Amino acid sequence: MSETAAQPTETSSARSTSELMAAVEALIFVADEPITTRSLAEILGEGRESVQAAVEALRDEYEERESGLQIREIAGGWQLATRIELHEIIRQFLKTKPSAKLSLAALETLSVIAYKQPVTIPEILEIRGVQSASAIKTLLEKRLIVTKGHKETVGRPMLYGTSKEFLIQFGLKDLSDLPSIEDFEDLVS
Amino acid sequence: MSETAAQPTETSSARSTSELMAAVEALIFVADEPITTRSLAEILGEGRESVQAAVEALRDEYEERESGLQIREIAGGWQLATRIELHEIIRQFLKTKPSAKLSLAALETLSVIAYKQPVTIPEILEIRGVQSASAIKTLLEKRLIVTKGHKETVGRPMLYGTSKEFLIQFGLKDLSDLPSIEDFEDLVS
Amino acid sequence: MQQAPEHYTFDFETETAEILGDSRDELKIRIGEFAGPLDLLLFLIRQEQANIFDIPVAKITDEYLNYIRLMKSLDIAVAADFLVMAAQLIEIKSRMLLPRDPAAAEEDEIEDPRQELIDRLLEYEKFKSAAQMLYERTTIEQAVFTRGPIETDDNNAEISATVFDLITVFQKVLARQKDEIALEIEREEITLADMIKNIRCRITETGEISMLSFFEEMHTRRELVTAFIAVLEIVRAESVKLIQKATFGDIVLKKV
Repeated sequence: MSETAAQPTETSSARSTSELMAAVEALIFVADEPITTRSLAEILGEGRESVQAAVEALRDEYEERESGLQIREIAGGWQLATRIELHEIIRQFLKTKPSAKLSLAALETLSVIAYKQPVTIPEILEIRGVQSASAIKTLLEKRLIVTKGHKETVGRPMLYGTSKEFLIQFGLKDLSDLPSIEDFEDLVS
Repeated sequence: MSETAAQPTETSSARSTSELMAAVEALIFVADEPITTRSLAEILGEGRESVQAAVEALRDEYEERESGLQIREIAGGWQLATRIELHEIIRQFLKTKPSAKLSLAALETLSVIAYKQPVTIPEILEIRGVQSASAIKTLLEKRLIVTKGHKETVGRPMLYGTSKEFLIQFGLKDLSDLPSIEDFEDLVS
Repeated sequence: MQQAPEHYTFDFETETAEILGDSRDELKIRIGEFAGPLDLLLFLIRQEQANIFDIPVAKITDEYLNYIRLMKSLDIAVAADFLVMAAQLIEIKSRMLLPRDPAAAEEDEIEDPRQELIDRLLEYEKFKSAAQMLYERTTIEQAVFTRGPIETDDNNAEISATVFDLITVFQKVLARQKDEIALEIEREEITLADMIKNIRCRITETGEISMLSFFEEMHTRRELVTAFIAVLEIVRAESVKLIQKATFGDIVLKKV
């Protein structure tokens, strides 16, 4: 996978692959949210392909040396984060508890929104069989969902969809990273 | 490259040197200030010597692979930071960092402008009850608002409205996409 | 995702229903906190170990109604949606009791009165499984940490705003503006009549009032003006006098 990076590739600029990897590593570290290949390429004035190759090589390098950190792809960007296996020691150090879990109602509402977006409140009601107003309020406050304009039907109801924060909090590269809803059918019957 | 890590050293505990290095790396990464060898040893339940050796091995490893980051000793503790040579790239990134992040004052002012546009500074003052000059400056700098000519009243005050950038950052097709207070009536009650 | 059979236990004594997944994490649900009527129905169907495609409507309806009665007896507010479902269940139950129309029997397929409900349950259950998947994902994500703050981060607490923040903040600004207007009205409520009454009481109590300290008690210009007019009014209409003992000295309001 990282062969592309190991070979001196078609870098338009003067940077060597290892220089590019170092620059990319520093930028991913400094950025306070996942940073896209595109942004990296723009800042560095490099081609997107070579940046992509550098990030992937970097990711593999972290993996190979069994670092306590990982470079991962999330919400359409790259992020430096701790390895999952180390969570106990880190939590002990930070003295943090896992943050409050979403209620069952909020999770259900979120799953309907994630799979049916953009979707209106009446449409969510139809699937869940119950009013979801307070769940929606919670999800909006937690920035997991956002409004997506109005639906051009009677009453112009508000449309809802998931946010970038949703991708981050649920560890998704993008929406296509979600398992297909039809996959859950097998579980049902 | 990582021969230092490969040799099994005098670890008192069950962790191998590479495991210790990974744990130390993750802890330095999440800590919000330089973390001392002593703290690291305490958290990990390891001897201070082996922790010191692990941190130093880690530091050398970062150095050898010419990482964009460095483990450095500062204020009696260890810290992960970007390498000095990369400061220009990082400065450039921080300058161009696009962001919809706003202080509460700026957000309040923006909300008044979004919903009351085109609007003058005295009118914003009247609604918010506080001076908004610095908030308006910030919003102009972030290109979230633009001037919309003068109001034809005494003093011909400047009119402000939201920009195209505002629509992009808030994910709106056009201004009619902005939710109205009625849109959230069900949620708020 | 591993499909673990969920074990439902429903203990009326402790008033809790628990769904125990195969994982260490468990979702505890207090009574009345089923995510909705469909969730409750699925729970009852599973409890009966009934086939979702062949729901024993009579039995399930009875249990459903029992559950709602229980909630009510425990003073738990029963959401309207639960009652709507109760009505639908009763309707399906009665339709199933109706003798078949012999004319309709000739047709290939007689519509099962339960079909619509079955479809809804199946559709709902997919999203319920998806919710479970999301729950597992977020649990995993909580084991991953990002870096601590570094120098280049902005120190001021800025929030990454959404449209929802925009409207919520706007609403707060409007509410604050309303509060301020209300406050102004409140200040005006110290009327001239009240002020005169106030002065009269004080004279009766103490015999005299120092004008200087009385005016100093006033918080706003409006109050001050009202107080001044009240004094003039009281002097004009009643048997009180304004006495100034020294030039530029304090003036005292005194009963004659």
